[in-house]
Amino acid sequence: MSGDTENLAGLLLYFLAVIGLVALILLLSHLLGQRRRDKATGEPFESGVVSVGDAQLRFSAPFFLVAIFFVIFDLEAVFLFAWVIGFRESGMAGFIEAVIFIVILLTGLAYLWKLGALDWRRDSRRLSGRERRAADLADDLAAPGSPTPGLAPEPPASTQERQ
Amino acid sequence: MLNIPMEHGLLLAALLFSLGFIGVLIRRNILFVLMSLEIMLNAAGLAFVVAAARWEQADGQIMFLMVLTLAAAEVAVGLALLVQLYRRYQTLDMDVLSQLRG
Amino acid sequence: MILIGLIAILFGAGLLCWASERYNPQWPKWIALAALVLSLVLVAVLATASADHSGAWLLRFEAAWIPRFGIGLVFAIDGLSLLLLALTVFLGVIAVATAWKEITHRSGFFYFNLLWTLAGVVGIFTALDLFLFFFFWEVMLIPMYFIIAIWGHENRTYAAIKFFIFTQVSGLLMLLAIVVLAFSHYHLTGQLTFNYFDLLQTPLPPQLAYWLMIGFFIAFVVKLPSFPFHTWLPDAHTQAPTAGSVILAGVLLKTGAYGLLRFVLPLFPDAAQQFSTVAMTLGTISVLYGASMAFAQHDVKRLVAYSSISHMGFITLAVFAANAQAYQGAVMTMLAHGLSSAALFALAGGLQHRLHTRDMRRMGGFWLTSPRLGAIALFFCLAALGLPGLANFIGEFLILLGTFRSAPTFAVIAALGMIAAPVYALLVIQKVFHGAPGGADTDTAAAGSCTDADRRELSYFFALIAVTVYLGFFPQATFEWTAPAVQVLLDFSSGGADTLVLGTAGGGR
Amino acid sequence: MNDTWLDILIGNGLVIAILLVVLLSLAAVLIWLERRLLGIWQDRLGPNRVGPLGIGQVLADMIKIFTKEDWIPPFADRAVFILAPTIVVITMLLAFAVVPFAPGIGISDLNIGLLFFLAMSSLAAYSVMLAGYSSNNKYALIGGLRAAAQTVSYEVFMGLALMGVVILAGSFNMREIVQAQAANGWYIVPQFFGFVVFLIAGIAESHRLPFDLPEAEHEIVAGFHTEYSGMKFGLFFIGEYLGVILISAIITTLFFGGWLGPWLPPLVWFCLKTLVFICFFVLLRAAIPRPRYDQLMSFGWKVMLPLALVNLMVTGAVVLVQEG
Amino acid sequence: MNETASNISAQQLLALLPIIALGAGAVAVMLIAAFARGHRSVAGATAAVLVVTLCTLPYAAREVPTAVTTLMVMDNLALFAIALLTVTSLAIVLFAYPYFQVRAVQREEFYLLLLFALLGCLVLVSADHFITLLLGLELLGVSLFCLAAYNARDPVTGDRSIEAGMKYLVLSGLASALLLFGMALIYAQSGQLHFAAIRQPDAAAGTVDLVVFYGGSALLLAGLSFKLSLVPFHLWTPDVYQGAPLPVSAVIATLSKGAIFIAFVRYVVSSNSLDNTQLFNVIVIIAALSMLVGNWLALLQDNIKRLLGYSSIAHLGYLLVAFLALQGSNLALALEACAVYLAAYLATIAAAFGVVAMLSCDDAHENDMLQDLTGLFWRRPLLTLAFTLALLSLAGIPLTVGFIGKFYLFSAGANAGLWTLLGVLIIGSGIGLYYYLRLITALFKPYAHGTADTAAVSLVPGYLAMGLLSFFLLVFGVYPQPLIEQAQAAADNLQQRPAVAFEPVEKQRFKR
Repeated sequence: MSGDTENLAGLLLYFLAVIGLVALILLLSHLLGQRRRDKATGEPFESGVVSVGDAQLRFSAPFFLVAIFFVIFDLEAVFLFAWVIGFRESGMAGFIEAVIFIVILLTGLAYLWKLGALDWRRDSRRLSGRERRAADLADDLAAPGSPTPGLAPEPPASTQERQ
Repeated sequence: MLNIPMEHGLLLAALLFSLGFIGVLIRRNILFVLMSLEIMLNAAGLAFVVAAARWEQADGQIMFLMVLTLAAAEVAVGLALLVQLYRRYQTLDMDVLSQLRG
Repeated sequence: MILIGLIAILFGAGLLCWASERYNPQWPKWIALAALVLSLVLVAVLATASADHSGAWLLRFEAAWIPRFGIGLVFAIDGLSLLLLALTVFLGVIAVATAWKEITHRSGFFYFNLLWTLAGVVGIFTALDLFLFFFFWEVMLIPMYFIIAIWGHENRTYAAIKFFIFTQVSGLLMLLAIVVLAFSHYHLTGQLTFNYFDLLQTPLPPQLAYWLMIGFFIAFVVKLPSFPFHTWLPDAHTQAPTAGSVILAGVLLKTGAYGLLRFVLPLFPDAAQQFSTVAMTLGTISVLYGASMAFAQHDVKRLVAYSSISHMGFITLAVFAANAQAYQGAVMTMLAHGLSSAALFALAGGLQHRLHTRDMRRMGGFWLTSPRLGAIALFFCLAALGLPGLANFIGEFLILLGTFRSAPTFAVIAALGMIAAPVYALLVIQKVFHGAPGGADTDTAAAGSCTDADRRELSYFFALIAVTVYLGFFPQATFEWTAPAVQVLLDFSSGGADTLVLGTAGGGR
Repeated sequence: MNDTWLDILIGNGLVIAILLVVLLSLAAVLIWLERRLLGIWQDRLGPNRVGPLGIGQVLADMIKIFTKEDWIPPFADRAVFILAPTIVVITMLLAFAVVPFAPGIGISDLNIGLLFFLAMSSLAAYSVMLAGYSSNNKYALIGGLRAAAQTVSYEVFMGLALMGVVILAGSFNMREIVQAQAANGWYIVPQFFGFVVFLIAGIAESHRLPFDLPEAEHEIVAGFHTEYSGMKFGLFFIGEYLGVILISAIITTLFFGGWLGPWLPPLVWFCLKTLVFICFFVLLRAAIPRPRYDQLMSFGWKVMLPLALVNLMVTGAVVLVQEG
Repeated sequence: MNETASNISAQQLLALLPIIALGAGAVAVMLIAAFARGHRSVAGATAAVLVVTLCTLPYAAREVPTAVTTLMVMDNLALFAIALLTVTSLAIVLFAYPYFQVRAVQREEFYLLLLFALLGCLVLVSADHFITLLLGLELLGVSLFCLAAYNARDPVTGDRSIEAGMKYLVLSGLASALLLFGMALIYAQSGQLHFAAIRQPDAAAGTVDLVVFYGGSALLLAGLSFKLSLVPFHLWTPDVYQGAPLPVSAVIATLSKGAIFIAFVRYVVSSNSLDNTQLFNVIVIIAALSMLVGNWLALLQDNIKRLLGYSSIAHLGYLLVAFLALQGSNLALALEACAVYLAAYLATIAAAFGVVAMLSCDDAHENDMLQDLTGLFWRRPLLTLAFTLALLSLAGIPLTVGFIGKFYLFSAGANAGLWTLLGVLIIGSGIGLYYYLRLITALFKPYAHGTADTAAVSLVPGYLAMGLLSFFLLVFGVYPQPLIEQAQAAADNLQQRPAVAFEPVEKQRFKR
């Protein structure tokens, strides 16, 4: 009990100290920093080119896919964490169950891999027709709305990320 | 653990749950509806953890893991649909979901 | 076994009709006719085989069907069933005859439906397991629905759906009653059964019996139909094709009357007794209401339909009068009304076929162009209004006689209906066959082109006439058939003191 | 009761103060150290003008960065813009709370220490994400997204890679893990693959070269901190170096026996081992070129993740067999 | 719990065989979808997996009843439901094949998701614990809202599909949240997650706050009612049914309803929840409302999918009649009624959706409006007959299995004395008749164009499914004894539930 409390209290104290420190650093720099107002100060930096359009880009599909994969696989990890800490208690049965669990996950990963959902760069010259279909599918899974008749045409999916 | 009475925990969970519920009902933006849903689910998870603490069992915590998983799965699919929806209608307002009626 | 054969023939022939249409559209009607004639022969065989009237039940067949609920394939017939079977099959032949030329469109499916309806009715008249009975009760609905909905007239969908819903909902009430009856029996005796013969002995609490009786009563009275539940009938009859009307009026209505006699009275004698005033009131209202509504119709078929309601009112009256004369009268009325209304509908169908209208205001003077039809119409109108010497008279007279003995007031009021009958019956003759061609509306050009009855029509009308006359002059044969059944009924009703049974052979039982 | 709280305050306060000062100084010194080491390895001098061996450069940098304009772009989301760089520093510093520097020396002895570390390091993803988002600049957004995607991808198996250690030690508690190594030997031997995966994940987590794609100058200027300047930029910088120190410390703790070692005091052993890994990180920067972004991501999902899972299964099997 | 969890015997594994087979099969199909992609191969593999699952049933049947840890129980009820759901899925796979053949969406994943949904169902029907209940529910639910949005990329039906998916997602999530919070409250009061351990609380014991406990039960009920789309929690149903692709509507109407209902039954029977009068009365009201409102709203529909959706609401209301009879001495009959009615309902509604799906195989449009059916009999007699049979079965007319189901409802209801509900049932059936007949009438109307439809693809698998279902409808309608025997076995088994080793509330301090 007291050990717990002590640990938590120490943590709390540390937390407060860290926040205070960071705040102090920011405050110091705010006080010490110079103030200037030049013609181009208020413009976004785009390598010296005059900024065009909105900065709220439509981001490319794989980012979204990664987000989903993260959510899914991180939860998988959570279950494995639970197994790992009880590893000795759960014994052989637990191990077998975990192996089944992992194998299913690996199968899922293989499925995604094969479908091209894990590929960020797609070189269509390298793909056979069948692979390309699979790749398109992966795109569909994540980035809906590619050309659909009757709807506004898509801007080409952010090319600068696929260089 | 610091001993907090279960009722307080449940009350907090109920409060969160109601907040989420109200959010689901009155929000027009689908993103916020999904977020409200998450709040509800997590409130349920909190209630489980609180209850598990009362009975000093791990069952409630296992349940919480399941709730987390569920929430993650929901949010994954929900966001996918959300993106679809946005590409189609350029808005996230609930009212675009009103083509089906009869 | 022969009963199952009867049903199987009709079901099988129905499927055959449907299947054969692909090869030749003429085949279905021949198949249907052959099947019905075969059935008629079977019924005749049945009748001769058991002509000695020994015992109430002439034939009985039992086999397990759904043992879980004690449901069996229980078929049995007594004299009452046999007569109704004969009527059914006979009118089936007539229906095929009326449809012979009228139905050209999708005839295979039509005869399929016709035969299945008849099979269902045969099932109703022979099934003595309550579940099985209900099964057939519903089975006949669907094909009848199709007959009305596909081959009917202008407003057929509405009429068909109305017919179906009325019958089905009331049927569900009956199903509920059946189930409750069976489970009450189960709780009282520990044996779960739907067998009619077992259930007869259920000692029900009076309150429960009363409610169950109501459940059965409503289902049968809707089918009959009696006053508050009658509204489907004019629509259904009017919109149905001729053969459909013939079957509806001649056979289907009788299933309601049969149900009252077979189930309501024996299963719940005391409750029925208790309920008799209400029932007889409804019957009397039906008699008068049907007659007066018939008088107000312009549509021939509607008129006949309302007259049916009136006649069926007599049957309700008779069933709850609870004495031998009334029962015998009821059976006779069932037969007679089956024949005469079938004939009248066939006539109306014939007229519509020729004139493409059923509106009496647009008819008139047909006696000139088609005297034979006129004569036939006159005959059946007279039969319907109860001319002595014809079957209807015997039936209604006995009913009034019987009713008078147990409930004079109702008898007196209902007798007024017999006075009203000539008015509407003769109105038909007058409006359609007499007067100027074209009636009140002069735009009908149909009268001139109207042809008289052809050989086909004449043959089936003569058959109907013959049977009507036979029953009118020799009712005793009928009474002898029904006597054992009537005796059974009287045994059940508490008013069994009156044991005067018209009939000799069964009387001594 | 009062006594207890006071004790805690004093006892912890001292450790906390020392730790914070050391860490921040170390981060600052690392900037100099890295440049010197890079210089040496690349056969050039590096910073050598200010003070002996150029060590004064640290101070000069600090003065410079503190006196820079504390500029917040007018088009930025102000609150988030300020918040973003603090997150990375705070989370990295907090993660040190569970590091067992030596017996009796450490902020907190949590029984979920490892999980706490993982939680803190994933929270750091918010920092780059929010920085990219709030800057309202195209480069920043792309950089932020890349950083977030990279962090979360490597996050997944970073935790999994450590689970082999947990199986062996049977605890999430860092101290217990170190003590278990005292009995069974360093886990670098049985958990070599876990170590490799964790090392790579650690580099990716802290966006160090060669995995610094989020801020790859040649493509997207400076990525998520394109619009940052002054001390807020400095915070990102500190955060990155704190990350390097943290990962090194964790590697030391989990795979190399933490404070264990003969002759020298435990704390010294710990610091030495950690320093070796810090130097290793710098060496990596000098030695390995930067991959393409898609290579980075594919590598994570297709190689590292299965490897981590297989490692886990094999570890489990071996442990089960060994223990009967 | 660890102790019991780690001791899974061979007997338990054998009992779980159907679930294991299906799970392994689903993974295999996933691999096929990845490595040997193709509509035919994936659909074929899916069908094979379903058949294999069916084949494992006899082996599992030898081991019943078996409690597999405290989480699941395999008894005859579970096996009955598994057989039912698997056969239904098989039919759906068969008629989904031509449906997707003509559509420009990726097809393979449908089968995959279907298998996962079915796996969820299988877990549900054998769930004996809140954790498995949740697991099954969510495996099912997540698959379903992916499925509902399955046509999202289809240019024709995409809008509808995505809307359906989104709505289903939100409302299913809401339902799950309610359910979970309810479970949490029950757990907070009882300390138990195992169904049989959650008996009605003893107020005298003092540890239980009854308000919280019944609040939890009510939330649980509300959540399940959402999932079963019972009035007043039905609002999502018609939209989702209409918007989802036809085979998916069929999945929602059959698999999800059936499995959740069985799970609900098991929970209620195990925990004796119906002994509580208030709860009982609330369910009575829900049942009555579902029957009336479902049927009434179905009257107004011109879209067949919506109509069937409302109809399914009404049918679930009917089912609740049998459900409410699950008390005391009526238990056996009521369970039987549940099983039989469920079987009838599943086969029937699957057949109905199947016909509409097969009508929608000529182009990407779904021919789901009433006018699309006009005069169908003269164009596609066989399909029309199957549809008519299905509609008659829905209406509960003899010669179809629907009638047997209705008869069972009457028996169970009458035996338990639920007179009011039976009255409502009759009224509801009466209203229901109207729209079924309206459909049937439309089917048989004379058709002006008089030409046969041309499906763009082979409908053979679809006809196979229709044949299978029609056979079921007709044969069990005329000779229901085999079905009844299975249902009886299912009912018997649940009554004599195997003794499960669940600990009473035990102060096992967990490791921190």
